[in-house]
Amino acid sequence: MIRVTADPFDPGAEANAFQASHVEAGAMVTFTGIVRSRPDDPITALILECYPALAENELAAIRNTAMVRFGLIDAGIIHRHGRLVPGETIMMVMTLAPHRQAAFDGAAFLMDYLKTGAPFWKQEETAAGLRWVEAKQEDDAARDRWQ
Amino acid sequence: MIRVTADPFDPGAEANAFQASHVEAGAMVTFTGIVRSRPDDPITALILECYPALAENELAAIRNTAMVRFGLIDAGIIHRHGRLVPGETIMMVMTLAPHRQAAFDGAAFLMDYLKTGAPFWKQEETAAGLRWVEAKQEDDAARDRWQ
Amino acid sequence: MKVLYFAWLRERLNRASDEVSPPPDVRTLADLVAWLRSQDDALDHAMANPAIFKLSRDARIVPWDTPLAGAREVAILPPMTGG
Amino acid sequence: MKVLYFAWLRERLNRASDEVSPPPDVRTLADLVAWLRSQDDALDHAMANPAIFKLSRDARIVPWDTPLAGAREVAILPPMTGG
Repeated sequence: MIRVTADPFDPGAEANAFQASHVEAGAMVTFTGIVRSRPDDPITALILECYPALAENELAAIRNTAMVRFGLIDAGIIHRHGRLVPGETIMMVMTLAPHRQAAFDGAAFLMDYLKTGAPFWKQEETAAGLRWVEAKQEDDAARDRWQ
Repeated sequence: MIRVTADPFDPGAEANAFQASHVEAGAMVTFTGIVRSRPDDPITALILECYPALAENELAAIRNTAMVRFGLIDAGIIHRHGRLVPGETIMMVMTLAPHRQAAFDGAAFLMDYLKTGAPFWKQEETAAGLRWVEAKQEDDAARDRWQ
Repeated sequence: MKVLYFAWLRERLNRASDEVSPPPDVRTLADLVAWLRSQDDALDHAMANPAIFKLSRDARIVPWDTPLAGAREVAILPPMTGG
Repeated sequence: MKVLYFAWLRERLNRASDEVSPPPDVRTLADLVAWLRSQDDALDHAMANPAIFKLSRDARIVPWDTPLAGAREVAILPPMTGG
Protein backbone atom coordinates (compact mmCIF):
# COMPACT_ATOMS: atom_id res chain seq x y z
CA MET A 1 0.00 0.00 0.00
CA ILE A 2 1.38 3.36 -1.08
CA ARG A 3 -0.39 6.61 -0.30
CA VAL A 4 0.80 10.16 -1.04
CA THR A 5 -1.65 12.62 0.40
CA ALA A 6 -2.17 16.17 1.61
CA ASP A 7 -4.66 14.93 4.20
CA PRO A 8 -3.91 14.01 7.81
CA PHE A 9 -4.12 10.30 8.68
CA ASP A 10 -4.44 8.29 11.89
CA PRO A 11 -1.27 6.19 12.29
CA GLY A 12 -2.74 3.88 14.92
CA ALA A 13 -5.81 3.13 12.82
CA GLU A 14 -3.59 2.53 9.77
CA ALA A 15 -1.39 0.14 11.74
CA ASN A 16 -4.36 -1.82 13.05
CA ALA A 17 -5.89 -2.14 9.58
CA PHE A 18 -2.53 -3.20 8.15
CA GLN A 19 -2.06 -5.82 10.86
CA ALA A 20 -5.57 -7.18 10.38
CA SER A 21 -5.12 -7.49 6.60
CA HIS A 22 -2.84 -10.55 6.85
CA VAL A 23 -3.13 -13.70 8.93
CA GLU A 24 0.32 -15.21 8.51
CA ALA A 25 2.44 -12.47 10.02
CA GLY A 26 4.17 -12.92 13.37
CA ALA A 27 5.84 -9.51 13.48
CA MET A 28 4.92 -5.97 12.55
CA VAL A 29 7.15 -2.90 12.67
CA THR A 30 5.95 0.64 12.14
CA PHE A 31 7.98 3.81 11.78
CA THR A 32 6.29 7.16 12.21
CA GLY A 33 7.93 10.50 11.40
CA ILE A 34 6.62 13.40 13.43
CA VAL A 35 6.98 17.18 12.96
CA ARG A 36 9.37 18.29 15.67
CA SER A 37 9.89 21.72 17.15
CA ARG A 38 12.92 22.07 19.39
CA PRO A 39 12.71 24.60 22.26
CA ASP A 40 16.10 26.06 21.23
CA ASP A 41 15.04 26.42 17.58
CA PRO A 42 11.24 26.40 17.36
CA ILE A 43 9.32 26.06 14.13
CA THR A 44 5.66 26.88 13.59
CA ALA A 45 5.18 24.47 10.70
CA LEU A 46 6.86 22.11 8.26
CA ILE A 47 5.90 22.56 4.63
CA LEU A 48 6.45 19.58 2.37
CA GLU A 49 6.69 20.03 -1.36
CA CYS A 50 6.09 16.95 -3.47
CA TYR A 51 6.16 15.70 -7.05
CA PRO A 52 3.22 13.31 -6.60
CA ALA A 53 3.47 11.23 -9.80
CA LEU A 54 7.17 10.57 -9.20
CA ALA A 55 6.61 9.97 -5.47
CA GLU A 56 4.09 7.24 -6.14
CA ASN A 57 6.36 5.54 -8.68
CA GLU A 58 9.47 5.72 -6.50
CA LEU A 59 7.73 4.63 -3.32
CA ALA A 60 6.18 1.68 -5.17
CA ALA A 61 9.63 0.70 -6.47
CA ILE A 62 11.24 1.00 -3.03
CA ARG A 63 8.41 -1.03 -1.51
CA ASN A 64 8.77 -3.82 -4.09
CA THR A 65 12.51 -3.97 -3.53
CA ALA A 66 12.01 -4.27 0.24
CA MET A 67 9.29 -6.92 -0.11
CA VAL A 68 11.57 -9.19 -2.14
CA ARG A 69 14.82 -8.50 -0.33
CA PHE A 70 13.47 -9.13 3.18
CA GLY A 71 10.71 -11.62 2.35
CA LEU A 72 8.03 -9.34 3.74
CA ILE A 73 4.40 -10.39 3.82
CA ASP A 74 3.43 -6.79 3.17
CA ALA A 75 4.79 -3.25 3.34
CA GLY A 76 3.00 0.05 3.39
CA ILE A 77 4.08 3.66 3.03
CA ILE A 78 1.97 6.75 3.70
CA HIS A 79 3.55 10.16 3.12
CA ARG A 80 1.96 13.55 3.53
CA HIS A 81 2.73 16.81 1.79
CA GLY A 82 1.54 20.35 2.41
CA ARG A 83 1.69 22.32 5.66
CA LEU A 84 2.00 20.36 8.92
CA VAL A 85 2.29 21.69 12.47
CA PRO A 86 4.51 20.28 15.25
CA GLY A 87 3.22 16.96 16.56
CA GLU A 88 1.57 16.01 13.27
CA THR A 89 2.52 12.76 11.58
CA ILE A 90 4.57 13.35 8.41
CA MET A 91 4.82 9.81 7.19
CA MET A 92 4.61 6.19 8.17
CA VAL A 93 6.21 2.95 7.07
CA MET A 94 4.80 -0.45 8.05
CA THR A 95 6.16 -3.96 7.53
CA LEU A 96 4.67 -7.37 8.22
CA ALA A 97 6.90 -10.44 8.26
CA PRO A 98 6.98 -13.97 9.67
CA HIS A 99 9.69 -12.95 12.16
CA ARG A 100 11.02 -9.83 13.80
CA GLN A 101 14.37 -9.40 12.06
CA ALA A 102 12.84 -9.11 8.58
CA ALA A 103 10.20 -6.70 9.84
CA PHE A 104 12.85 -4.46 11.47
CA ASP A 105 15.27 -4.61 8.54
CA GLY A 106 12.53 -3.98 5.99
CA ALA A 107 11.28 -0.90 7.82
CA ALA A 108 14.78 0.52 8.32
CA PHE A 109 15.62 -0.11 4.65
CA LEU A 110 12.43 1.63 3.49
CA MET A 111 13.22 4.63 5.66
CA ASP A 112 16.82 4.90 4.48
CA TYR A 113 15.80 4.78 0.81
CA LEU A 114 12.83 7.03 1.27
CA LYS A 115 14.93 9.73 2.96
CA THR A 116 17.13 10.16 -0.09
CA GLY A 117 15.08 8.77 -2.98
CA ALA A 118 11.51 10.03 -2.61
CA PRO A 119 10.71 13.42 -4.15
CA PHE A 120 9.72 15.41 -1.06
CA TRP A 121 11.35 18.64 0.04
CA LYS A 122 10.92 20.08 3.51
CA GLN A 123 10.74 23.73 4.39
CA GLU A 124 10.65 24.93 7.99
CA GLU A 125 8.41 27.84 8.90
CA THR A 126 9.91 29.91 11.73
CA ALA A 127 9.34 33.35 13.22
CA ALA A 128 12.10 34.57 10.87
CA GLY A 129 10.49 33.12 7.75
CA LEU A 130 10.88 29.98 5.67
CA ARG A 131 14.05 27.93 5.27
CA TRP A 132 14.73 24.78 3.24
CA VAL A 133 15.84 21.73 5.19
CA GLU A 134 19.25 20.66 3.91
CA ALA A 135 19.86 17.09 2.79
CA LYS A 136 22.06 15.22 5.24
CA GLN A 137 25.16 13.34 4.21
CA GLU A 138 24.40 10.86 6.98
CA ASP A 139 21.22 9.95 5.10
CA ASP A 140 23.28 9.01 2.05
CA ALA A 141 25.53 6.94 4.29
CA ALA A 142 22.52 5.23 5.87
CA ARG A 143 21.20 4.31 2.44
CA ASP A 144 24.56 3.08 1.21
CA ARG A 145 24.92 0.55 4.04
CA TRP A 146 22.33 -1.63 2.21
CA GLN A 147 24.43 -1.89 -0.95
CA MET B 1 5.44 2.52 30.46
CA ILE B 2 5.47 -1.16 31.34
CA ARG B 3 2.32 -3.25 31.36
CA VAL B 4 2.02 -6.99 31.96
CA THR B 5 -1.57 -8.03 31.51
CA ALA B 6 -3.92 -10.91 30.75
CA ASP B 7 -6.27 -8.53 28.93
CA PRO B 8 -6.28 -7.78 25.20
CA PHE B 9 -5.10 -4.32 24.17
CA ASP B 10 -5.44 -2.15 21.07
CA PRO B 11 -1.96 -1.63 19.58
CA GLY B 12 -2.98 1.29 17.36
CA ALA B 13 -4.63 3.14 20.23
CA GLU B 14 -1.58 2.47 22.42
CA ALA B 15 0.76 3.81 19.73
CA ASN B 16 -1.30 6.96 19.23
CA ALA B 17 -1.44 7.66 22.97
CA PHE B 18 2.31 7.05 23.26
CA GLN B 19 3.05 9.39 20.35
CA ALA B 20 0.79 12.10 21.76
CA SER B 21 2.42 11.93 25.19
CA HIS B 22 5.63 13.69 24.07
CA VAL B 23 6.15 16.78 21.96
CA GLU B 24 9.87 16.60 21.22
CA ALA B 25 10.01 13.32 19.34
CA GLY B 26 10.67 13.21 15.62
CA ALA B 27 10.59 9.44 15.26
CA MET B 28 8.55 6.58 16.66
CA VAL B 29 9.05 2.87 16.11
CA THR B 30 6.65 0.17 17.21
CA PHE B 31 7.10 -3.56 17.17
CA THR B 32 4.07 -5.81 17.51
CA GLY B 33 4.26 -9.57 18.03
CA ILE B 34 1.29 -11.48 16.70
CA VAL B 35 0.08 -15.05 17.29
CA ARG B 36 0.81 -16.90 14.09
CA SER B 37 -0.69 -20.12 12.78
CA ARG B 38 1.06 -21.62 9.78
CA PRO B 39 -1.06 -23.62 7.30
CA ASP B 40 1.49 -26.45 7.39
CA ASP B 41 1.51 -26.56 11.20
CA PRO B 42 -1.62 -24.89 12.54
CA ILE B 43 -2.15 -23.99 16.16
CA THR B 44 -5.46 -23.16 17.82
CA ALA B 45 -3.96 -20.95 20.53
CA LEU B 46 -0.80 -19.73 22.19
CA ILE B 47 -0.74 -19.97 25.96
CA LEU B 48 1.70 -17.68 27.73
CA GLU B 49 2.80 -18.44 31.26
CA CYS B 50 4.26 -15.55 33.22
CA TYR B 51 5.92 -14.69 36.51
CA PRO B 52 4.34 -11.23 36.78
CA ALA B 53 6.40 -9.68 39.59
CA LEU B 54 9.64 -10.67 37.89
CA ALA B 55 8.35 -9.65 34.46
CA GLU B 56 7.59 -6.13 35.64
CA ASN B 57 11.00 -5.78 37.28
CA GLU B 58 12.92 -7.18 34.30
CA LEU B 59 10.99 -5.20 31.69
CA ALA B 60 11.50 -2.01 33.70
CA ALA B 61 15.25 -2.73 33.87
CA ILE B 62 15.48 -3.47 30.13
CA ARG B 63 13.50 -0.31 29.38
CA ASN B 64 15.79 1.85 31.53
CA THR B 65 18.88 0.40 29.88
CA ALA B 66 17.48 1.13 26.41
CA MET B 67 16.42 4.68 27.36
CA VAL B 68 19.95 5.58 28.45
CA ARG B 69 21.86 3.65 25.82
CA PHE B 70 19.96 5.06 22.83
CA GLY B 71 18.95 8.45 24.24
CA LEU B 72 15.26 7.64 23.90
CA ILE B 73 12.61 10.17 24.82
CA ASP B 74 10.39 7.34 25.97
CA ALA B 75 9.96 3.60 25.66
CA GLY B 76 6.98 1.40 26.37
CA ILE B 77 6.44 -2.34 26.65
CA ILE B 78 3.10 -4.14 26.85
CA HIS B 79 3.12 -7.93 27.20
CA ARG B 80 0.16 -10.24 27.52
CA HIS B 81 -0.10 -13.60 29.19
CA GLY B 82 -2.83 -16.22 29.22
CA ARG B 83 -4.51 -17.83 26.19
CA LEU B 84 -4.34 -15.99 22.84
CA VAL B 85 -5.74 -17.09 19.49
CA PRO B 86 -4.05 -16.60 16.08
CA GLY B 87 -4.09 -12.97 14.96
CA GLU B 88 -4.11 -11.62 18.52
CA THR B 89 -1.36 -9.24 19.62
CA ILE B 90 1.03 -10.88 22.08
CA MET B 91 3.17 -7.90 22.92
CA MET B 92 4.27 -4.48 21.77
CA VAL B 93 7.36 -2.36 22.12
CA MET B 94 7.37 1.38 21.38
CA THR B 95 10.20 3.90 21.23
CA LEU B 96 10.21 7.66 20.76
CA ALA B 97 13.44 9.45 19.84
CA PRO B 98 14.63 12.66 18.25
CA HIS B 99 15.75 10.75 15.12
CA ARG B 100 15.04 7.46 13.40
CA GLN B 101 18.22 5.51 14.09
CA ALA B 102 17.82 5.69 17.87
CA ALA B 103 14.14 4.77 17.62
CA PHE B 104 14.94 1.71 15.45
CA ASP B 105 17.93 0.58 17.51
CA GLY B 106 16.09 1.05 20.79
CA ALA B 107 13.13 -1.04 19.64
CA ALA B 108 15.34 -3.82 18.23
CA PHE B 109 17.42 -3.86 21.42
CA LEU B 110 14.30 -4.11 23.60
CA MET B 111 13.01 -7.01 21.51
CA ASP B 112 16.29 -8.91 21.59
CA TYR B 113 16.57 -8.58 25.37
CA LEU B 114 12.93 -9.29 25.98
CA LYS B 115 13.02 -12.53 23.95
CA THR B 116 15.61 -14.07 26.25
CA GLY B 117 15.33 -12.13 29.50
CA ALA B 118 11.66 -11.67 30.30
CA PRO B 119 9.94 -14.46 32.24
CA PHE B 120 7.33 -15.60 29.75
CA TRP B 121 6.97 -19.14 28.46
CA LYS B 122 4.95 -20.02 25.38
CA GLN B 123 2.93 -23.16 24.86
CA GLU B 124 1.26 -23.95 21.56
CA GLU B 125 -2.17 -25.53 21.56
CA THR B 126 -2.64 -27.86 18.57
CA ALA B 127 -5.06 -30.59 17.58
CA ALA B 128 -2.55 -33.05 19.08
CA GLY B 129 -2.36 -31.24 22.42
CA LEU B 130 -0.07 -28.72 24.07
CA ARG B 131 3.64 -28.31 23.37
CA TRP B 132 6.19 -25.93 24.88
CA VAL B 133 7.91 -23.55 22.47
CA GLU B 134 11.65 -24.15 22.58
CA ALA B 135 14.04 -21.29 23.22
CA LYS B 136 16.00 -20.40 20.10
CA GLN B 137 19.77 -20.14 20.03
CA GLU B 138 19.38 -17.40 17.43
CA ASP B 139 17.61 -15.32 20.09
CA ASP B 140 20.68 -15.58 22.34
CA ALA B 141 22.83 -14.56 19.38
CA ALA B 142 20.56 -11.60 18.61
CA ARG B 143 20.85 -10.43 22.20
CA ASP B 144 24.62 -10.89 22.33
CA ARG B 145 25.20 -8.57 19.34
CA TRP B 146 24.50 -5.60 21.67
CA GLN B 147 27.33 -6.53 24.06
CA MET C 1 11.01 -19.57 52.19
CA LYS C 2 9.27 -20.25 48.92
CA VAL C 3 10.70 -21.85 45.77
CA LEU C 4 8.80 -21.32 42.49
CA TYR C 5 8.92 -23.50 39.37
CA PHE C 6 7.75 -22.40 35.94
CA ALA C 7 6.70 -23.79 32.56
CA TRP C 8 7.89 -27.32 31.77
CA LEU C 9 9.80 -27.52 35.05
CA ARG C 10 6.54 -26.88 36.91
CA GLU C 11 4.86 -29.53 34.76
CA ARG C 12 7.53 -32.15 35.37
CA LEU C 13 7.34 -31.59 39.13
CA ASN C 14 3.54 -31.47 39.14
CA ARG C 15 3.63 -28.42 41.40
CA ALA C 16 4.27 -24.68 41.04
CA SER C 17 6.08 -24.10 44.33
CA ASP C 18 7.57 -25.54 47.50
CA GLU C 19 7.84 -24.13 50.97
CA VAL C 20 11.34 -25.07 52.18
CA SER C 21 13.67 -24.54 55.15
CA PRO C 22 17.20 -25.19 53.89
CA PRO C 23 19.93 -26.08 56.40
CA PRO C 24 22.42 -23.36 57.44
CA ASP C 25 25.21 -24.57 55.09
CA VAL C 26 23.02 -23.57 52.10
CA ARG C 27 24.52 -20.10 51.61
CA THR C 28 23.94 -19.21 47.93
CA LEU C 29 21.22 -19.78 45.36
CA ALA C 30 23.48 -22.37 43.75
CA ASP C 31 23.69 -24.16 47.12
CA LEU C 32 19.90 -24.03 47.33
CA VAL C 33 19.52 -25.64 43.89
CA ALA C 34 22.03 -28.37 44.82
CA TRP C 35 20.21 -29.03 48.09
CA LEU C 36 16.77 -29.11 46.40
CA ARG C 37 18.09 -31.55 43.77
CA SER C 38 19.48 -33.79 46.49
CA GLN C 39 15.99 -33.95 48.05
CA ASP C 40 13.99 -34.58 44.86
CA ASP C 41 14.81 -37.04 42.06
CA ALA C 42 12.34 -35.43 39.63
CA LEU C 43 13.94 -32.01 40.09
CA ASP C 44 17.42 -33.52 39.91
CA HIS C 45 16.54 -35.14 36.62
CA ALA C 46 14.78 -32.08 35.17
CA MET C 47 17.83 -29.94 35.94
CA ALA C 48 20.38 -32.32 34.44
CA ASN C 49 21.58 -29.42 32.28
CA PRO C 50 21.65 -26.68 34.93
CA ALA C 51 23.32 -24.06 32.70
CA ILE C 52 20.09 -23.39 30.82
CA PHE C 53 18.27 -22.18 33.94
CA LYS C 54 18.20 -18.69 35.38
CA LEU C 55 17.45 -17.98 39.00
CA SER C 56 15.61 -15.13 40.63
CA ARG C 57 15.68 -13.92 44.20
CA ASP C 58 12.68 -11.90 45.39
CA ALA C 59 11.60 -11.20 41.78
CA ARG C 60 15.02 -10.11 40.45
CA ILE C 61 17.17 -12.27 38.18
CA VAL C 62 20.50 -12.73 39.94
CA PRO C 63 23.72 -14.74 39.45
CA TRP C 64 23.74 -18.27 40.83
CA ASP C 65 26.37 -17.31 43.44
CA THR C 66 24.12 -14.68 45.03
CA PRO C 67 23.71 -15.16 48.81
CA LEU C 68 20.45 -16.69 49.91
CA ALA C 69 20.22 -15.08 53.37
CA GLY C 70 17.05 -13.07 53.78
CA ALA C 71 15.39 -14.29 50.56
CA ARG C 72 11.64 -14.79 50.74
CA GLU C 73 11.14 -16.21 47.24
CA VAL C 74 13.50 -17.97 44.83
CA ALA C 75 12.40 -19.03 41.34
CA ILE C 76 13.99 -21.56 39.00
CA LEU C 77 13.42 -20.35 35.44
CA PRO C 78 13.67 -22.51 32.31
CA PRO C 79 14.82 -20.71 29.11
CA MET C 80 12.36 -17.91 28.44
CA THR C 81 10.34 -17.66 25.26
CA GLY C 82 8.50 -14.35 25.47
CA GLY C 83 8.25 -11.56 22.96
CA MET D 1 8.02 19.02 -23.79
CA LYS D 2 7.81 20.18 -20.21
CA VAL D 3 10.64 20.75 -17.73
CA LEU D 4 9.77 20.84 -14.02
CA TYR D 5 11.73 22.52 -11.22
CA PHE D 6 11.25 21.77 -7.54
CA ALA D 7 11.95 23.22 -4.10
CA TRP D 8 14.76 25.82 -3.91
CA LEU D 9 15.52 25.40 -7.61
CA ARG D 10 11.92 26.40 -8.38
CA GLU D 11 12.27 29.36 -6.01
CA ARG D 12 15.52 30.58 -7.55
CA LEU D 13 14.02 30.44 -11.03
CA ASN D 14 10.73 31.99 -9.92
CA ARG D 15 8.81 29.38 -11.87
CA ALA D 16 7.82 25.74 -11.50
CA SER D 17 8.13 24.69 -15.13
CA ASP D 18 9.11 25.57 -18.70
CA GLU D 19 7.69 24.43 -22.00
CA VAL D 20 10.72 23.83 -24.25
CA SER D 21 11.59 22.56 -27.71
CA PRO D 22 15.24 21.52 -27.59
CA PRO D 23 17.22 21.32 -30.86
CA PRO D 24 17.86 17.86 -32.40
CA ASP D 25 21.42 17.57 -31.09
CA VAL D 26 20.03 17.40 -27.54
CA ARG D 27 19.92 13.62 -27.27
CA THR D 28 20.13 12.78 -23.55
CA LEU D 29 18.80 14.26 -20.34
CA ALA D 30 22.33 15.49 -19.63
CA ASP D 31 22.31 17.26 -23.02
CA LEU D 32 18.97 18.82 -22.10
CA VAL D 33 20.36 20.16 -18.81
CA ALA D 34 23.41 21.58 -20.59
CA TRP D 35 21.20 23.20 -23.21
CA LEU D 36 18.82 24.65 -20.58
CA ARG D 37 21.77 26.04 -18.61
CA SER D 38 23.13 27.67 -21.76
CA GLN D 39 19.79 29.45 -22.20
CA ASP D 40 19.31 30.65 -18.62
CA ASP D 41 21.91 32.27 -16.34
CA ALA D 42 19.80 31.74 -13.21
CA LEU D 43 19.54 27.99 -13.91
CA ASP D 44 23.21 27.81 -14.85
CA HIS D 45 24.14 29.41 -11.55
CA ALA D 46 21.71 27.34 -9.48
CA MET D 47 23.15 24.14 -10.99
CA ALA D 48 26.80 25.07 -10.46
CA ASN D 49 27.18 21.76 -8.57
CA PRO D 50 25.27 19.47 -10.93
CA ALA D 51 26.20 16.21 -9.15
CA ILE D 52 23.70 16.90 -6.36
CA PHE D 53 20.71 16.84 -8.71
CA LYS D 54 18.69 13.85 -9.84
CA LEU D 55 16.67 13.81 -13.04
CA SER D 56 13.37 12.18 -13.86
CA ARG D 57 11.85 11.33 -17.20
CA ASP D 58 8.06 10.90 -17.30
CA ALA D 59 7.92 10.50 -13.54
CA ARG D 60 10.72 7.92 -13.18
CA ILE D 61 14.16 8.75 -11.80
CA VAL D 62 16.69 7.84 -14.51
CA PRO D 63 20.44 8.21 -15.12
CA TRP D 64 21.63 11.46 -16.67
CA ASP D 65 22.67 9.69 -19.88
CA THR D 66 19.13 8.42 -20.55
CA PRO D 67 17.90 9.29 -24.07
CA LEU D 68 15.49 12.18 -24.24
CA ALA D 69 13.57 11.10 -27.37
CA GLY D 70 9.84 10.73 -26.70
CA ALA D 71 9.92 12.28 -23.21
CA ARG D 72 6.91 14.39 -22.30
CA GLU D 73 8.12 15.62 -18.90
CA VAL D 74 11.60 15.97 -17.41
CA ALA D 75 12.15 17.14 -13.84
CA ILE D 76 15.30 18.54 -12.23
CA LEU D 77 15.32 17.42 -8.60
CA PRO D 78 17.40 19.03 -5.85
CA PRO D 79 18.51 16.68 -3.02
CA MET D 80 15.39 15.19 -1.47
CA THR D 81 14.51 15.62 2.19
CA GLY D 82 11.43 13.48 2.73
CA GLY D 83 10.72 10.88 5.38
